[in-house]
This record gives sequence, structure tokens and C-alpha cells, in this order.
Amino acid sequence: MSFVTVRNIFQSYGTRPILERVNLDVAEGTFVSIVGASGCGKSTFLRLLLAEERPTRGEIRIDGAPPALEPGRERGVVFQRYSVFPHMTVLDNIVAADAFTRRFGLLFGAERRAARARAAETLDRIGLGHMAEAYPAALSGGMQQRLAIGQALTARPRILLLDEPFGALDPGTRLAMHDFLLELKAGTNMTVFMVTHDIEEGFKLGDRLIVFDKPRWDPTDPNAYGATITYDLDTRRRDEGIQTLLEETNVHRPA
Amino acid sequence: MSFVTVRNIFQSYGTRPILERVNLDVAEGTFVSIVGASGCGKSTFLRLLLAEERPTRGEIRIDGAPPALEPGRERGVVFQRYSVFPHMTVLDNIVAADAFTRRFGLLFGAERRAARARAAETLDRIGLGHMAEAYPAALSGGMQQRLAIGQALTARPRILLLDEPFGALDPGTRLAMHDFLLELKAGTNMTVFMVTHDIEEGFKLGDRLIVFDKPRWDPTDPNAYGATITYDLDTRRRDEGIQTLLEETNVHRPA
Amino acid sequence: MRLINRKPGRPLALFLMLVPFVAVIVAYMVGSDMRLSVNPADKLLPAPSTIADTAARLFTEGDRRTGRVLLWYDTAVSLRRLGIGVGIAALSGLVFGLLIGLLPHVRAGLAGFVAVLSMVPPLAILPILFIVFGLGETSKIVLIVIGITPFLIRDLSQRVIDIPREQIVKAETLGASSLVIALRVALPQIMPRLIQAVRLSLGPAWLFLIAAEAIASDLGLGYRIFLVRRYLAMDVILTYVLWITLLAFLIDLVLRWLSRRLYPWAGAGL
Amino acid sequence: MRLINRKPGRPLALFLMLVPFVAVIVAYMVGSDMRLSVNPADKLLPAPSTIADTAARLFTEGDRRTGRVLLWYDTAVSLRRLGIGVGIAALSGLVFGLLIGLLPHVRAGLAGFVAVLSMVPPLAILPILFIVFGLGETSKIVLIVIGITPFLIRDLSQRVIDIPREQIVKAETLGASSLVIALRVALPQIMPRLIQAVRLSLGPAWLFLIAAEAIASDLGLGYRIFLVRRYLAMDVILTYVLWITLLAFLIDLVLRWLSRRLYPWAGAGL
Amino acid sequence: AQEKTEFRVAWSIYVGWMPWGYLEDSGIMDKWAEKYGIDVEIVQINDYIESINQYTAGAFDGVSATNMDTLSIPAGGGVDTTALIVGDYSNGNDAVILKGEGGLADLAGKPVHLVELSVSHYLLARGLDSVGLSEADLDGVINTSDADMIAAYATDDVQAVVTWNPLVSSILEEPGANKVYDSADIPGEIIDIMWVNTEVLAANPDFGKALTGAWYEVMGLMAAGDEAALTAMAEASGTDLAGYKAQLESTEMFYDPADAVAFTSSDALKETMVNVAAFLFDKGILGEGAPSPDFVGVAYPDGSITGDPANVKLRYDTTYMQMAADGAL
Ligand SMILES: Nc1ncnc2c1ncn2[C@@H]1O[C@H](COP(=O)(O)OP(=O)(O)OP(=O)(O)O)[C@@H](O)[C@H]1O
Ligand SMILES: Nc1ncnc2c1ncn2[C@@H]1O[C@H](COP(=O)(O)OP(=O)(O)OP(=O)(O)O)[C@@H](O)[C@H]1O
Ligand SMILES: [Mg+2]
Ligand SMILES: [Mg+2]
Repeated sequence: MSFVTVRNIFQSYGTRPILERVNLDVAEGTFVSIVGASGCGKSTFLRLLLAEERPTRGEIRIDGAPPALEPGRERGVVFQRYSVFPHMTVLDNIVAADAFTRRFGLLFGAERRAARARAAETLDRIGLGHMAEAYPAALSGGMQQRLAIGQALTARPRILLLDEPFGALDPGTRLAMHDFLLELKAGTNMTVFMVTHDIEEGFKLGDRLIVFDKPRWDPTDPNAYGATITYDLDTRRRDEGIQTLLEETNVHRPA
Repeated sequence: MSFVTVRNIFQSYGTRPILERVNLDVAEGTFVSIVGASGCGKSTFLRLLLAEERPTRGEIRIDGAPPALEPGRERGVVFQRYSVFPHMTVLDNIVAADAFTRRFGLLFGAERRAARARAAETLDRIGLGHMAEAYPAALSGGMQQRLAIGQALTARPRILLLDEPFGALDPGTRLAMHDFLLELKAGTNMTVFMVTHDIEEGFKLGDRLIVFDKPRWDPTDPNAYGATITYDLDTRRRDEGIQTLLEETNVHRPA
Repeated sequence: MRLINRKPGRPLALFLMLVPFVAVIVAYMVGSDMRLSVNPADKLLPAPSTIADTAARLFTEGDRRTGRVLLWYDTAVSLRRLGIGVGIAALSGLVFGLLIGLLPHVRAGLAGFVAVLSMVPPLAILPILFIVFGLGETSKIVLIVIGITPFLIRDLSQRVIDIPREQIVKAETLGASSLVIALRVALPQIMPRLIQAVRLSLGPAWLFLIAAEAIASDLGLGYRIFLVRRYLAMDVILTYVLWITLLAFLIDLVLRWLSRRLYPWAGAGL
Repeated sequence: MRLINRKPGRPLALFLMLVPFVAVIVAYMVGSDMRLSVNPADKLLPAPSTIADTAARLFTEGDRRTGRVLLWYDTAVSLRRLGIGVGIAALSGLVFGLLIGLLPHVRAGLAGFVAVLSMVPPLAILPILFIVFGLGETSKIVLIVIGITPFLIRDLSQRVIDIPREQIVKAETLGASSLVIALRVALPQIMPRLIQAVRLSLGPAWLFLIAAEAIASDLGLGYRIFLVRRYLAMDVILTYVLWITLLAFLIDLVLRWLSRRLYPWAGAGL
Repeated sequence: AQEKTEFRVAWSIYVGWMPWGYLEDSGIMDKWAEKYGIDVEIVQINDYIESINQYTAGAFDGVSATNMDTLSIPAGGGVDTTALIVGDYSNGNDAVILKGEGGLADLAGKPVHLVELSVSHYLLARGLDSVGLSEADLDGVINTSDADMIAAYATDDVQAVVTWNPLVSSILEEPGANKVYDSADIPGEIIDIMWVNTEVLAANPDFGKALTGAWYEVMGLMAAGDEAALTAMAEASGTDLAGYKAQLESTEMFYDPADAVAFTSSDALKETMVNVAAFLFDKGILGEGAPSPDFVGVAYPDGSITGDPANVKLRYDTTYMQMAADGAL
């Protein structure tokens, strides 16, 4: 039973096709890893899922609802950078996920106290309790991304979109973040799409791994065709392993 | 016989020690990979090697010469970002390595033509020949880093310092860059220091792999002590492998 | 070692900082001396001692008629006008900056208009301004407002546009309405820039204030300068100029301090 | 859909762009009509048709005495003063911006001085400027220069400081001297910013030009505006104001185009 | 115009108009206004031209100005204006000053700095006329703002200036300053007057009475040498008592309303106004619609008219001054 339904998506910027004929069905609670060469359209695909942009053709439905017109609370997102608000303290960044639904984006009185208490709890859970009153600039990259994920989850989205969330982190922090994400995944029934450059990571975290690539490739004009989903792997069946993937696709052609 | 001699280096910012008692001898032509947790002082160490900063205590000599006061042509560098000049075309970025030694930073006449011809050759070698007249903004991250390396090499430095040169690249591009670097390494007798977050990469490219870490670790105040070199591995002897390293050092503790 | 890598020590830095000020004072003293030796009654470049005497008198002695120390009254009146004018300009800059920066419809409607408006020389249409706003306090404040608002709007709307798109999208996914995005994402982030833009506008704001006070007023720093100009009382004028410069500099310092204090998360500028 | 996500189509955008201009024109016409119906000889808000007639006359008919079309002469003289003044200011802004931004010693010496200097109200010290620079063209140009240079220096030195440290270090490793770094790394990178800063200074520059021409002159746009103020010829004044606005706007457009043309690598601003 | 009880009058700083400031500050104006049950606000405008412009645009019911500027701006602009109080005429307050030796004729070939189209310009024209020269014989006139006149004089570029007091006395203190012509040579031609809107005055005679009454009370004080009043005026004009008295020397104040009535009724005034109109027309100041110097009509106390009788916009009226002379206020 399909929760996220992507039907025959085309997306071009100007005359340049980026995505072509993308189709996808994802069941609720699935963790989908997305890999592909740089510039092939992974972020574009996420933007379409997020409803930040609308596709040139085709449509994307969540739980059968009509295609969304703009981003909303049912879709959470974590970008590689700029995902937290630099002008709010760590605690306020989490509280914002509650407060932003209000008329003026502010909470008062008992409600405010309750939200702050909940936020403090969340911070403890993501290991940022001791930094509650600091500003994001004082956090390391890993802490910032943990905060961004915590913030996104506080809004309880039905699908969570991650665009290279760990791209800027060192391997140690990255491993810790993996654990953090796997824990979260186990605790909720969220549908997650994660773009990554690290296929290992994609395999490790994803239930499914999809690969974007250009099915047709014109060596004299690399921009002539758009990309689509060329592989869709069930990561639990490790026989279609990384190696095949690397050899058969354009993933590793330098951009 | 030691080409780069690092003697008992201490570096602190304000009262906060960053590096403590660092000693190192590197023979000419060695490729040294440097790994370590985020914020432990790897970039600081490179800055000291570059003579961009001077250590609080201790000294660094290249080929026995007195410690340098400021960066110069004998030390090339490639940073993770901002390593090429955004206001020059790709070709001019390479020509700059010749032109910048002149009084006004400009070449004229035959000299200029010769430098441009040489630069065009270099571009061809690093696979950027077709982009000669483009501006760096039009290049992908990998292309920019290749350009930065080409530019640094054109100045024929005796040591080359790379600070996470591939941190921003996708794995495909990264692999291509490895090949490019290994080729270069084979062709010259340059001494290279490369900071990386990817231990695999460090092993693959380096002749030696050194690890920066805090020998003393105060859990209540992680900034109380500075880091130093805790491991110095010959990558050709694979028995001291990655796994030991990961388990015994702080490399993987999230920052 | 390259010049760009040579840094002065603290005492040298302090010394260097003083050099240009001392140079200006010495140049003035030489010029003044030369003129006074030719004509001891010369009024154009009074001796520093004369200026000091005049300043002491202006700052302490009361007006013979009313006993009020005029300088303080002038200062209070001018600062009030400046404060209200700059305040209104800052507020409109903020509101229109946000609207233009955030809402594509308003941007389409106003961006071009503000650009043209910023080119109209306000001093040339003074008669119309005076008729519309009267000759009282309003017109003086309005002149300041008209003078600096277009710059503030243009600067701030650009800053709003520069807010990373990711943050806006992020706020949307947290359920924020346009209003909430304006109030809680864009507004706080352009506040430090507003302060910086106001600091840059202080010079022009004083200029417009002085121009306004020179046309219709009977109190204020600009009025006093205008009044004594016809007697070439340069000792008074220079006292007032130094005083205005000092005030402007102090306001600048306070604003900078305020910005660092209120918005610690924003990087510090010059 | 949120307001921030609603974008006007091309026709609507064009319409919205025209709205404020039309609104101003209509407001003017109503005001003018009201006044003219009370006093048909009213000079303050002449009818648009009168302005059009006056404009046509000013642009084509020669002076009674000399036969020269004064408007063109005024324009040529004013643009020349403006060009030289802004040119000198831009050049000093560039040179001092580079020096202050790159050399710690110069920064220590001049940054504070320039900050104080930018607060001095230039119109108040005109008598001293006259003595030093005379009453001729020089003093008018100097007033423009004094008026806008401090802003340019402060803005550009900040931009130089903002150049990523990595680039400076990179240039050093390529063997560049301080001079080469200034000429080939810093200079080209602040050029687009210089153009932008000049664009922001155009408003104040016109202001100072008009103020300077009001002081001692016999030709120039500002001179004419102040002269005809003596008989409240608002039709002439408004023609001149519109003409100045148009010129300023055109200069702004040309500078923007130039910046995009010459520095394609720099991102485009508003 | 309608009957009303609130009036606003503008004045600017000039030796003959300083009583207006004193009137307001001392409460004398309020006293007289109360007497007639009205309210009069006297507003100081520093920029003289702006004060006339604002009066012309309707922001004020009256303004202090010279005969010449009133003819060109309000009257030329269609605002029917009446001379309520003829306060003084310049008797040396305006002067042509040459740097160094020489006379009027030596101006030939030199640039002259003055406020263009002002009474200074008129004075220069009259002066040149008297020695058979015209403006074309000069090396041009250069418009120089009055506020900057003294500083301008101090520069080497300036060889001759035409200006008014207190600038004249300041400039004459400079070594080598040589007064070659002044308004004492054309007495009674540069007249300082309180003008009011004709329609407002017609509908509100009390307004005229209150202003006139208050004015001549202060004139009485001045004539009696009231130290306090004079000092206040001196300080308000930015100088001291001695400086102010020196300026008064070269101003022919009509302390006695009867003198003002006599002056206003004289035939010399008509000749002056014809001269002035010719000068204004020659400079193109009467407006582009003006076909001849007679474009604006000027009415005199005896009922005669110079200029266009169908377009009378400037009126000399001695009614209120006569009342003051008769003690009827
Ligand atoms: N708004 C836009 N207008 C025009 N072209 C765009 C736009 N956004 C993206 N592109 C182009 O579309 C292509 C796909 O971009 P996208 O960011 O989706 O790639 P990606 O797969 O996320 O790459 P990366 O791995 O580098 O993040 C790129 O070539 C990019 O230049
Ligand atoms: N100029 C400076 N002034 C003060 N502190 C500094 C300065 N430069 C670096 N530091 C501090 O020194 C420590 C080491 O920084 P460094 O950049 O060398 O770390 P790193 O090992 O390169 O980390 P990363 O892997 O994140 O690049 C950091 O905690 C940093 O905050
Ligand atoms: Mg992407
Ligand atoms: Mg680093």
C-alpha cells in the first residue's frame, strides 16, 4: 500500500531537463536512501517532495491527498546547512516547532512553560541539554545537525526529508548521528527520504536505496538528458551489493 | 634524513592550549596524512607548517632553514574552500602562479604568451582544458579543487599542504581526485601534508598517517588540554590497521 | 616580512590612532596663526584658545535674557528631532524592507518606486514639503525621514532577500504563516543590520536636520550655526561642529554596543 | 497558499510597478487642481500641462539674452562637477579602503579617524572650505568629495577585510608581495562593491552638488533651482527635479549594467 | 475670505523686522490680539525666501518682505497682497563693496557676487545705471548665498560683493573693504513692509488693527531707546546691543506712524514701483506669462494705479497706519 506516490515526474529549469519520468511508491514508515552523482537532481527531487517547487509534469501525493502547493507541517526537512535559526538559542529552536503554528509565532504563560519543558526533554534526548541557552554558532557541525533533526521531529511530520544531513561532519560524529537516527527510526513510524553521497551510509540506514542517474548519456553534451531512478534496491537483500552499483552507474563519474 | 623538522611545538589561543609538545620528522617526498577529531587542531598544525601563524613555543624548520616568518612560494596550500580566485578565469588562476611573483603581478608580451601556453597545458593535464575561459563559480566543487591543486603545483612548492581538500566532494569525484593526486605524487618529489576526515583516504594516499588526539582527557572540561600526535603509522605496514585506531583514540568521539 | 603581515603593538597602534587627529589640530593651529598674525581680528580661523573660551562660555553661561544655557536647549531640541526622525525612518525601513523582501507582490510594486524615490533630491522640493507638512516640528522630522528612508528600505529589503532560502522553507515546514516568518525569522535577523544601516545614515540624518533647522526654526544646533554664520562667528560654529561630531560619534558607539549586546549571535562588523 | 509564495505574473507585476507612480501623479493632479481652482495663478503646484509646457520650453528654447538653452548647459556643468567629485571620491575610497583593509598599521591609524570624519557635518564648515579651496569649481567638487568619501572608505575597507583569509594566504604561497595582493587579489574583488557603494552614494552626491551650487555659482542644475525659488517658479523647479531624478536613475542603471558587464563573476544584487 | 480668529504671520531675521520677534516673545502681540478677541501667531522663518513662498502658498496670512520681492512672488503669483505696515526703508543697509581702491565704475570687467534677483541685484542695477554701465559690462554676476557671503568675501576669488546688513558691517571690518555705493544713494527704494493677504484683511479688520497696534507699541519703546527691548532684539539677531544699534543707524525706521503714512502716500513710491517692475521684467522674474513690466497692477492710497488696472495684486493702504497715527486703535 503506497503512502508516498510519485507519478511520472518531469522537471526542467528553462529548457534544461533535470528529472525525467520519475515514478516511485513508498510505504509508510520506510527509510529511503537516495544516492546519485553530483548535480543529477537529488536535491531537486527532495524539493519536489517538499512541495517547495512544483514539477513541470506529473504529480506527487502523500497518503492520497491532492498534491501540496507549498511546504507545510506534514513534511519536515533537514538541509546540509542553514537548517537551524542562528538568532535563536538552542532551546528556542526547538520551542519554535511548537510556537510557529501560532498567530504571532509566540507562546505565552503555561503553554510556554510546557513547551519549554518538552523542548528541554528533547534536548536531553539528543544530548544537547547542557547547551540549551547557547546560540547555534557555538555548536559544532554535528550538534547543529542533531538540533536540526530534533527541531524537525518536534513538529511530528509524516515524512522527513534529509538532504545530505551529515555531509559536513567528520566520521566520528557521523557514526554517532547514524545511531541517533536509527534509534529515532525505531521509535516512530515516520517515512524518511535521505539524500547522501556515501553509499555505505545509504545502505546502513535505508530500508530502500534508490539511485538517480541519467539513463541516456550524451558525452558531448552532458546536460542534454535528465536523470531518473535507475536502481531501486531493497537493502535487506545484500546480494545486489555496492560493487555492482558502482560499476554499472554514472554515480562515480566526476561531475 | 629529516626534511621537515617539527620540534616541541606548543600552540595556545588565549589561555586555551590547542597543541602540546608536537614533534615530527618527515623525509623529503613523503606523503603525510593527518587525521583527528574535529576541532583538535589539525588545521592549526597546518597553519603552523604554512608559517601563517607562529607557534607559542617550539619551531618548525624546512630543510634546516630558519623558521619562516610568513607564507611563501616554497609552501603551497589547498583549502577546503576559497582556494581559487573567484574573479579570475580558470586559465588566469593558473597563470597567477607565475604572474604573482612580478612587481605588479602582471606578465607582458612573450612571457605572458609563454605562461598562458604553459597554463593551458596544465589545464589539459588536470582535465580542465575546455573550461579555460570560465570563472570558478561555473565549476563544480571537484573541478575547483583540481584547479586549486593545479594552481598550487604550478608554483612548484617544496611542500604542499592540503586541508580537507576533498571534504566537499561527492565520492565519485573524490575517487577521481585520488587518482589525480597519486599520479602527481608519483611524478614529483614533493612533500605533502594532507588533513582528512576520512581515514580510508588517509591510508590510501599517505605514506605515513599521523593522528592528532588529546593524550589527557578531562571529561568535565574537554578544553583543558591540547592535542598532540598520538599515532604515527607507516601505512605500508597494514597490520596496525584502522580498527585498532578507531577503538583506541578519541577520533570518533563526537565533538 | 610583508606589510600586510606586520601588526603594530598596542602602544604603536594607540600612537598611530592619534596621529591624524594631532595632524589636523596642528594644521589648524598653523593656519590660524598665519591668519591672525596678518589680521589679529580675523574671525575665520580663531585661535584654539579662543575656541576653548567660547566653548566654555557656551556650555556654562546662560542666556542673558532667560538664563537658559542655549547650547543644552539646542542640543535637546535637535536630538529630539533627530531621534524621532531616525526612529520613524528606521521603522518604515524595517516594515517596507520586510514587505519588499518577503512578498513578491509588494516587491513588484515598490522596489522600482523606492529606487526612483531615492534619487529625488529632497532639498529641491522643500516648498512643497513645507506646505504639506507645515513649518513646525513635523517638517523638520519629515525632511530627515524623507532623506534617509529610501536608503534604509533598499538596504534592508536586500538583506531580507539574502536570508538563506533554507530557513524560510524550514519555517514553513514548522507550520509558520507568512506573518510568523516575517516576525520570527526575518525580523530578528535583520535587526542587527538595521542598526548598522542606521549608523551609516547618521551622517545624512544630521545633514538634513541642520538643513531643516536652517530654514525654519528658532532653536536647535543647526539653527544656531545658521544664525551666527552671518557674523562669521567661527569660534561658535566650530564649537557646535565639534559638539555635533562628538554627539554623532557617541551615538554611533552606543548603537554598535547595542547591536553586539542585543544580537550576540550576529558577527561583529567594523 | 502563503503570501510569501504567491508570485505575480508578468502583466500583474508590470501593473503593480506602475501603481505607485500613477498614485503619486494622481495625488499631485488632485492637489494641483484644488489649489488652482482657488487661485488660478497659484505657483506652488502648477498643473501637469503647465509643467509639460515649461519643460518643453526649457529643453528647447534659448535664453533671452544669450540664446543658449540653459537646461543643457546646466546639465553639462552639473554632471561634470558630479562626475569629477564622485570620481575623486571613488578613487580615494578605493585607495584608502585597500590600505585600511590590508595594512594593519594604516588600519590602526586611519580607521578611527575616518569614523569620526564621517560624522562632521560638511555644510557647517563651508567657510573653512572656501578659504582652503576658493569659491570656484574646486570648492563645489570638494564638497561632494568630503560628503561621500568617508562612507565609501568605511564600506570598502570593511569589504577588503571580508575577503576570505584563505585567498590572501593562497596569494602569499604563490609568491605575491603586498602590492600584488592589493592589485590582483583585493582590488578586482572590491570593484563591483565599489560600484554598488557609488550607486548608494549617488543620492547624497546630488544633494551635496545642489547644496554647493546654491552657494556660489552661475550655472548648474542646483543653481537654477535655488535661483527660480526666488519667484516660486515651481514649474521650473519640478521640471528640474524630475530631470535630476531621471538622470540619477539612468546613472544608476548604467552603473548596474557596467558592474554586471565588467564583473560577471560577482553575483548580481538588487 | 472668511471671518476667522486665528492668524499666522511669518517674519525672518533682519534689522527692521526684529521687532516682530520681540512682539511675540514679550507678550505684546498677545495683549493686542486679546484686545480684539483674536489669536495671532508670529512665526520666525530663517530662510527669507521660504517665508515669502510659504505666504504665497497660503500657509500664512501675512509676511515681512521688501516691496520688490512681494511684487515678484505673491503678487506675480496671483495672491492679492496689501501693505499693512510700512516699517522702514534701507538707508545704507544694502551696499556694493569693492575689495581695494576704486569706485562704482571700476566694477566693469569684474565678477560681482550677490544673491541674484534680490534687492542687492536691484541695488547693483541702479548703481550701474547711475554711472552709465549695465550688467553686461561686468564679468557676470555670481549667485552667492547670503549665509556664505562673509566667508566668500574672505576668498581671493571675490573682488566685489553686493549684500545687506549685518553682513555689510562685518565685511567692512575687513581691511581693504571699500563701500562704493549703498542704499542711502537711492533712499526709499528698498522698503521693508509687513504684508497681509488683501482678502483676509478685508474680512478681518481686527487682524490689521491688532498687528498695527502691537507694532507701534514696540516702535514707541524703540524710539524711547528702551534698553531691554533693544537688547532682546539684538540677541535674537545674533549680535549685541552696540551691533544692533549700528545696524539701525543705516535703517530709516518709521517709529511714528504719521511718517509712514506720509512716505506711503508720496509720489516717489509710484516711481520706485515702476522702476522695480521694469527691473523684475527685465530679469524674467515676473513670470513667463508676463507680457510687459505692467503685467501686475499696483494700487496706491490715493486710488491711482500703476501697471495693469485689470490685474491689481499689490496695494498700498494707509488706513491702519493712519488709525495708529490717530491713536484710534
Ligand atoms: N533553481 C534552479 N534553476 C536552474 N537550475 C537549477 C536550479 N536548481 C538546480 N538547478 C540545476 O539542476 C541540476 C540538479 O541540481 P540538484 O541540486 O538537484 O543536484 P544534486 O543531485 O542535489 O547535486 P549535489 O549532489 O551537488 O547536491 C544542477 O545542474 C543545477 O545546476
Ligand atoms: N584564530 C583562532 N583563535 C582562537 N581559537 C582558534 C583559532 N583558530 C582555531 N581555534 C580553535 O582551535 C581549535 C582547533 O581548531 P582547528 O581549526 O585547528 O581544528 P581542526 O582539527 O582543523 O578541526 P576541523 O576538523 O573541524 O577542521 C578549535 O577549537 C578552534 O575553536
Ligand atoms: Mg544536492
Ligand atoms: Mg580544520
